[in-house]
Amino acid sequence: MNLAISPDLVPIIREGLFLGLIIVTVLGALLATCSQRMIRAVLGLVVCFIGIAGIYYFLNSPFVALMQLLIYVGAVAVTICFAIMLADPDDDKLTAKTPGLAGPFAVLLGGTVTWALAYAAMTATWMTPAVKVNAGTARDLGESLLTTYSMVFELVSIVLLIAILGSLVVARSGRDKTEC
Amino acid sequence: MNKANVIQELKALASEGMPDETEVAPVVEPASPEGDQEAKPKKAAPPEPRKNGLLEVDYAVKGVHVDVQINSENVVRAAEILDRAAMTLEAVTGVDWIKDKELEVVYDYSYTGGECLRIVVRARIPRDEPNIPTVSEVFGGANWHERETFDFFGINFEGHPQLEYLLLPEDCDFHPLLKDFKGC
Amino acid sequence: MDLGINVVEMLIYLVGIIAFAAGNAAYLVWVERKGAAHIQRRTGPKEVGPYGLLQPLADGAKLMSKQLIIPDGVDKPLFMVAPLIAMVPAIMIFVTIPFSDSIIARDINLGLLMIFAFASVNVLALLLGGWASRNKYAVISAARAVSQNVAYEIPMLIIAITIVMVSGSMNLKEIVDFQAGGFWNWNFLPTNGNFLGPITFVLFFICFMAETNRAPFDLGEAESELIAGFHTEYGSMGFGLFFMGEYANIVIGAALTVILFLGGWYCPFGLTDGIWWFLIKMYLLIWTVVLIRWTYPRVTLWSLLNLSWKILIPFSLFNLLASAGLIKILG
Amino acid sequence: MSSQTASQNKEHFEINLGPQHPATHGVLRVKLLMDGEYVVDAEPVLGYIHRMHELMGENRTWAKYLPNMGRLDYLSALSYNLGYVELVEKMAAIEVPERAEYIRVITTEMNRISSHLLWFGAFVLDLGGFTPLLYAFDDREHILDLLESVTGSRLTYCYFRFGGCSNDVEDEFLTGCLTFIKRLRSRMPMYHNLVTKNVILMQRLEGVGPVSAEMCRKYGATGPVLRGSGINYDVRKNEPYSVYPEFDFDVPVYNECDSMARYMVRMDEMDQCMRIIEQAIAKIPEGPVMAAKVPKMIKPAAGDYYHAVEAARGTFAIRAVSEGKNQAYRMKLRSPTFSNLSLFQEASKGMLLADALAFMGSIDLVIPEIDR
Amino acid sequence: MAGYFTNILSGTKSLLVGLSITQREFFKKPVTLQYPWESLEMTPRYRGHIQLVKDGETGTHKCISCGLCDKGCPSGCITVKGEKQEGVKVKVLVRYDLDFTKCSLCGQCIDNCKPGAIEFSKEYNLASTRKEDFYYDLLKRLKEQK
Repeated sequence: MNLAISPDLVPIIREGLFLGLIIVTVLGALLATCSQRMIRAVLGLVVCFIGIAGIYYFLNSPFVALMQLLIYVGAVAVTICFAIMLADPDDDKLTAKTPGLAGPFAVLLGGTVTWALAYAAMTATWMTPAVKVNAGTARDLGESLLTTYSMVFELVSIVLLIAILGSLVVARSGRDKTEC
Repeated sequence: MNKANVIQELKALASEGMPDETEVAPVVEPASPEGDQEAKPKKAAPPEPRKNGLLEVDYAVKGVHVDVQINSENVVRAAEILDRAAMTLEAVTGVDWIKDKELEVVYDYSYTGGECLRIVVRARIPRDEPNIPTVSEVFGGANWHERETFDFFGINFEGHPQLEYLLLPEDCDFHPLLKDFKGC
Repeated sequence: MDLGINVVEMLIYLVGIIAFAAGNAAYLVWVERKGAAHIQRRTGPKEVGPYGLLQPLADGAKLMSKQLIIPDGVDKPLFMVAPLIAMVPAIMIFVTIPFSDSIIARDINLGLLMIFAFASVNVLALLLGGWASRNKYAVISAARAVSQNVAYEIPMLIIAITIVMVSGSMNLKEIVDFQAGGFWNWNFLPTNGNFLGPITFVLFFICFMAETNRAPFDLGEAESELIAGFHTEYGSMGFGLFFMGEYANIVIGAALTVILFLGGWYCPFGLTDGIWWFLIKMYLLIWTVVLIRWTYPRVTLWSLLNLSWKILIPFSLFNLLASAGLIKILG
Repeated sequence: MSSQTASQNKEHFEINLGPQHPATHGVLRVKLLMDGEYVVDAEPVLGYIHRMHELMGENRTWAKYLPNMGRLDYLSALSYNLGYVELVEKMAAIEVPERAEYIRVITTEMNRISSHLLWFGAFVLDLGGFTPLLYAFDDREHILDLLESVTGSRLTYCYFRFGGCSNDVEDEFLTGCLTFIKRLRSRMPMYHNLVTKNVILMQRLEGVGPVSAEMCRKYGATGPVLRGSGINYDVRKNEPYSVYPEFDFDVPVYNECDSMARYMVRMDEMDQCMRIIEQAIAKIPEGPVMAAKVPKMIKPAAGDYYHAVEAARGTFAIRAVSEGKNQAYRMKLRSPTFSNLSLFQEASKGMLLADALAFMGSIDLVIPEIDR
Repeated sequence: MAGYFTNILSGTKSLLVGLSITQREFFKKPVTLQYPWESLEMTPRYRGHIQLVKDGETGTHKCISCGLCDKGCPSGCITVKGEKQEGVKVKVLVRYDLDFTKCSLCGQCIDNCKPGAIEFSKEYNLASTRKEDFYYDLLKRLKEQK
C-alpha cells in the first residue's frame, strides 16, 4: 500500500501551506499592532516571526529560516520582553488614548505605503523571480559571505561592534551603583 | 575592660538623682544574699521598693556579679559606660511591681571578651507613666528587646525608631505581662 | 521543497516522537525520584506497580485530573500559551535527531542549527510564563532564567561551531558518520582535530545543563529562594507541560551531546553499531545529570554568569581558534 | 522603619520570605525590599508562633513549667531543660548527684550534635543541595534512638528533674554513644568531601554575610555566630556550669566573620561535643541520679536569679524573679536566636537574595525559640 | 593567571569527589524503615500516653486516687475521681480520664505516683481526625487489656 501523496495534490498542498504561513504572519502582525498590552504585542511579534521563518523555509532558504528563529524569536523577542519588564513595572496602565487625528493619519499613511508597494510590485518587471543563488547551506553561505559579500559582512560587523559598545556605555551610565 | 572602673562609674551614676543624697547612702551589701533581706521583712511590713544603688551580689547564688538600680533617665548613660567597657547587652525586659505601682526595666549586660562579668542594670518607672529612654542608639540589639518589652508591658521607650508590636499581633490592645492583665 | 513523504511514515514518526518525548519525560521523573532516593539511602516510589514503575502513570493521571487553576489577575492568554511554548519546540527538535543510521524523522541539512533555533524558543516560555503569572517570584525567576540561557547559549554555540568546523557539516547524521569507527574517532578526543577535546565535551555538558535549567544551575526555580520560580502559579497540566518540556529538553541535550561528541549510534569498538548504543550513551549522560542534581548545592546567579564569561567562553573561543589552526595545518 | 521611605523608589519592590515560604524553617516572615536581585532592606516579622511562654512561667509552679522548655527550641531541647533545672537548683540550693550531672552533660551534648546535624542538612538544603540533609538525618536518627532509649522522647525532651534526672542510664546507652561517635567520626570526612570542600558551596559561603565582632557585641549575638566572628566565648568555658570544667575541650573560633566561618564553627563543634561525651563516659561515676532531698514544693527565696547556659545556638539565659512562692513572679527567657536574628536587618543590606538566604541559614534559626 | 587554572582544577576535583560519594551511596542499601510494612519496637522507656499498671496479683490497678498525678500535671490533662466505699480504707478509683490532646509527655505524673500505679504505654500509632478520640478512659482501657 502506497500512501505517498499523489503528484496532483502536491501543488495544492504547497499553495495551502504558503497561504497558511502568510495568514499566520499577518495575524501575528495584527496581534502585535492591535494588542493593548505590550507583552502580548511581543507575543504577536513572535508569531509573525515564526510565520516569516516558515515562508523563508518555504522559499528554499532553510538557513535564513532557522536564523530567523534563532535570532528573532530566541533573542530579539526575548530582549524586547526584557526591556518591557524593566521599563514598565506597572503594566496595568494600558496604552494611553491616542489623539483624535492619529487614527485617520495612520490609515492614510498605511494606505499610501500599501498602495506604493502594490504599485511597485505590479508594474515592476521581474526578471528572474526567486533566484536560487545557492543551496542555502552553511557552506555556501559562508563562502558567499567571505567572497562576494565580504565587504558588506565586515561593515555589518563594525555596526554591530559599535552597537555593543554603545549599549555598554549606556548601560554603565544608566545606573550608578557604588557597591556590588 | 576594667571591672573596678566600671563598678565605680555605675556607682556614681546610681547615686545621682537620689532623693536625698546626703541622708541615704546607696545600699552596698556584698555577700549577703539579698533575697533573704527582702523576704524576711515582708511578713512584718509591706516591703519597700528597692532604692537606687549598686549591689555587688554573690554570683554563685544570683548568677550576676553587679546589680545596680539607677534612675530611669540614666539608662542611656549606663549603657554608654558599659559600651565603653566592651560589654554586650544580652536582654532587656521588664518586671511589673504592681504593689509599688511601678514597672522595672531590667538590662542584662555581659562581657564576652574573656573574664566572666554579668551586670544587671535596672530602673523603675511609674506604672501610669511608663516612659524610659531607649538604649537602641547605643546597642542596636536593644531595638528588638525593647520592642518585646513594649509588647509585654506597654513600656514606652522614648526615641525608639520603630516601637511597634514585635511578637504580638499588630492590632492587639493589651500587654500580657502586666499583672492586672486578665486574659483576653 | 520536497513533499514526497510517505504519509504513513510521517504519522509513525509523529506518534513515535510524541510517545518518546512523553514517555521519557514520565520515566525520567521515575528515574530521578528512584535515583535520588537511592542516593539518599531511601527507597523512593515503590507502591504503585513493581519498583513503583507505574508511578509516572499515576502522577500523569493525577496532573491531568486536577483542576486547571488560573489565578486572578494573571494575563490569561499568555498564561495559557506559555506551557505550550515550553513543550512544542521541544517536540519539534526530536524530528531532526538521528537515533541511528535509519531512524530519523527528517534528515535536515541544517539539523544542528535547527536544534539551536528551536531550543532558543524555550526561553520565551519561561519568560512569558513568569511574566504572565503576575507573581514577583516568577518574574525574578524569569529574569534569571533568561540571563542564564542567553549567557550559556554563547559558549554552547561556539563549541558547536567547532564541531561543525571539524566535521565539515551541520547535518547531524554526517556529524555522527564523521565519528564512525571506534571511540578514538569520537569528537570528544582531540584526534579528530577538536583541539581541547575532553574539555570542550565537559564544557558543552555544563552548558547543556545550564540551558535546561538543571541543578546546580536551577536558578529559575530555586525553591529555597523563589518557591518554584516561573511555574509557581501553575498547577495541573500547565505545570505538567513545563515539567515535560524540561525533561524533553534534558533528553535533547543528552542526545545532542552524544551526537556531537560521543559518536552517536556507533559502538566504541566499531562492532555492533545501532540505536542501542545511542540510547546507552544518552541515558548514561542523563544519569550523570541526575547524579549531579542530587550532589551539589545551587550556584548563585553571579557565579553562574562568571562561570560562563570567565571560563566557558574563553575556553571555547580558544578551542575554536586552535581547532581551526589545527585543521588548517593538517589540511 | 526605612521601608516606607525607601519603597518610594520605583525600582524597588517588596517580596516576602515566608511565612509560607520554603526557605524559612518554621514560621518566620521576612519582608525584603529588593532592588532587582539585591536586598535593600530586610525586616523580619516575628510572632507567628508566639505562645507567651513567659506568662505561662508566671502561672505555673516551678515544676510544672519544666515541659515548656522542650517547646522553646525543639532541636536542642535538653540544653534548655538543663538551663532551667540548673536555675531552679541554684535558687532552691539543691545539690545534684555527680552521676546525674554527667548524664546531663552526655545527653545534652548528644542533643547538641543532633541539632547541629539538622542545621547542617537544612543549611545545605537552603543552598539547594538536598542529599546531605538526608545523610545528616541518617546520623541524627541514631542520636534520637539513643536519646529515646533514655528519655523516652525523640524531640521535645523533658528528662531532667530538679535534683537530677528522671531515670538512670544503662551501660548499653553509654556504649551506644561510643559506637555512634565512632560512626560519626567516620562519616565526618564524607561530609567534608561532599559539602565543605565543594567549590560551589565555598563560593556561596566565603565572604557572604560578614558579621563583625563589634556588630555581634552590639546586637548581643552569641553562639556560633559570635565564634565565627573571632570571639572566643562559650558559656561552657567562660562561665562553667554543671561538670563542664572537668572536661578538656576546645572552643572552635574562626576569624573570617562570614557564613563559612559559622559553618566551620558548627562542624568543629560537633567534634568537640564528641570529645566531651567520650570523656564523660570514661569518667562517669556510679551513684544515684536524683538528689536525696528535693523539696516537694519548691519555694525559692525571694529575689532575682539569672542563669545562662550554652545552647546549640548560643547563650540561653533565664532571669527568674521569685517572691518566695511556689511559682515565679517573673520569668524572662533570653533566647539566643532572637538576638542573632536581630542583626539580620543590618547585615543583609546590599546582599544578593541568594546570599541573604545563605546568611539566614548560617545564623541557624529556630523560630519557636525566637517567638517563645 | 596560575591561580585561575589551579582554581579550575581544584574546583573540578572537589566536584568529582562529590559525585563519587553520591554514586557510592547509590549502591548502598536504603536505611529507611518501610513504615506501614515494617515498624519499630519501642524502647522500654518510650513515652506513649499514660495507662494504669495492671497488677499481676490482683489483676487490677494500684491507684489509690490520691490525685497527685492530677495536681502535678502541667497541662491539667488528668482527671482522677475516687469514691469512699464501705469496707475499703482508701478511696476507690471510679474514673481516670486522660485528655491526651493536651499531654506533653513530661512524665511528672509518673514521678509523682507513689504506688506506681501509672506507666507509659508503648503506643505510637495514634492518628485521628477527631480530638474526642484522644480522650481516654484509662479504667476502661485497663479492663480491655488482657
